[in-house]
Amino acid sequence: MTVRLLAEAFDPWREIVHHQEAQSALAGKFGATTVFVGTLRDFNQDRAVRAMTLEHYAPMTQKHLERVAAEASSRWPIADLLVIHRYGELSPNDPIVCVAVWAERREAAFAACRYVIDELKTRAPFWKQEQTPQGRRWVAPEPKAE
Amino acid sequence: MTVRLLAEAFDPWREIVHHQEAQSALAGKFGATTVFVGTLRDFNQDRAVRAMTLEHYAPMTQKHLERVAAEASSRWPIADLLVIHRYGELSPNDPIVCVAVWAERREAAFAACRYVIDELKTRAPFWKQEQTPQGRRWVAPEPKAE
Amino acid sequence: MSITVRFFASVRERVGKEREAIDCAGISNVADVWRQSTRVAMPDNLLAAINMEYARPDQPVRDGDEVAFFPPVTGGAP
Amino acid sequence: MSITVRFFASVRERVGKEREAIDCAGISNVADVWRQSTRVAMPDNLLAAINMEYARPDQPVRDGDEVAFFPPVTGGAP
Repeated sequence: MTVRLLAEAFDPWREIVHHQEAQSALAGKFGATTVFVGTLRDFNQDRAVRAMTLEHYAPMTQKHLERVAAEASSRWPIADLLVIHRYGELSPNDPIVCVAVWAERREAAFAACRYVIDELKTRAPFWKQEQTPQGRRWVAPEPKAE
Repeated sequence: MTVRLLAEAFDPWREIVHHQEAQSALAGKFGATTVFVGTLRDFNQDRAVRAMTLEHYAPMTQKHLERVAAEASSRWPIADLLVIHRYGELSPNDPIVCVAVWAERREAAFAACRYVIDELKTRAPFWKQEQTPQGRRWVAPEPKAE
Repeated sequence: MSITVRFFASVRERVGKEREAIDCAGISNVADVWRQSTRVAMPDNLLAAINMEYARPDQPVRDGDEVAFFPPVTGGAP
Repeated sequence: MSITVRFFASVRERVGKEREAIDCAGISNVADVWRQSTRVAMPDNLLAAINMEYARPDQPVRDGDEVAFFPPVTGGAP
């Protein structure tokens, strides 16, 4: 289980390959990998987005992301979990977050991946500020119901 | 929307990167990418698995995978979809199938990805034969209920 | 005039053939094709397709059709 | 002896400060920290944490604690 916070742009697919290769005990033991990658769009709520600043409460984010990851690991039979979250200055098309789960079977992989991305959105102290042609604005949290 | 059947081993992460780069219209327009990769384990139902042969009914598999992908595209608001499925001789740790979905939001990306992998398992004419220390055996389909 | 019959996976092994052409005389549906080709009644858990579309045993078969028989499918991943 | 108070995102901008140390005299809970630091009552939709654990307004605060105030979080992805 790995949780990383990064100040610089990252390639989620390369990180997944590196992680999987480094975890040699995983080889042959997992049948399902589920990945979620969140990416900065160049629009949001009908406004163009030129850039985004992702502020966070540094050690609290790490702590709560690790807790969410640990909860997912204890609720579902999974073999490994990788969470990477950006902070700082982002440009459109930059990955914001990557959640990857390795498991024997796909039910657990999907459930754990979905759990981590949903929980981190409400519990990890990150705040987005978008730069639009009309100026800077703080992003409002999404409604609870889905 | 792309559906590919491959006789040779493939790297799902590299395929995703290539696909995403080739679809230049996607850049900045998607916020969520969900990926499922199925990989051959070195065990199944308490037996070691040395290799697997994946037989298929060639043009029927392509046709039904494309249909499942088209259904997912029409049911959920997604921007793009990539399905790659192996056939032929596989070794443990080889990717079997990869489903990647690009969408504006994660709900649609998760739902479409899950739909494609679940539907292809019951509708695409593939059959797995495992090579175990006790000989070859055809894999039985998984039970419907989950 | 004939019907192409194909067998896949464990069904192919059990029947002992992969593909054959049978005369369409006296054949009206999928179950008839199976009976003509194997000399036994069509088992319950068998899947069939006509021209690559899933088909029920009582579905009509026409001259020139490709009819395939196979066990439940097991593609995808764990 | 003091309490470290931190403000994040839009709350930081509204309050006009990022971090300060306040005297813990007369302070018993999270809402007291906010009132002491900003001179107004703590708004309803504000989140707070004591030593990086989420805390309610009536939760007790001790000397040496770090108390943070911030708006609802918006990390993750669309």
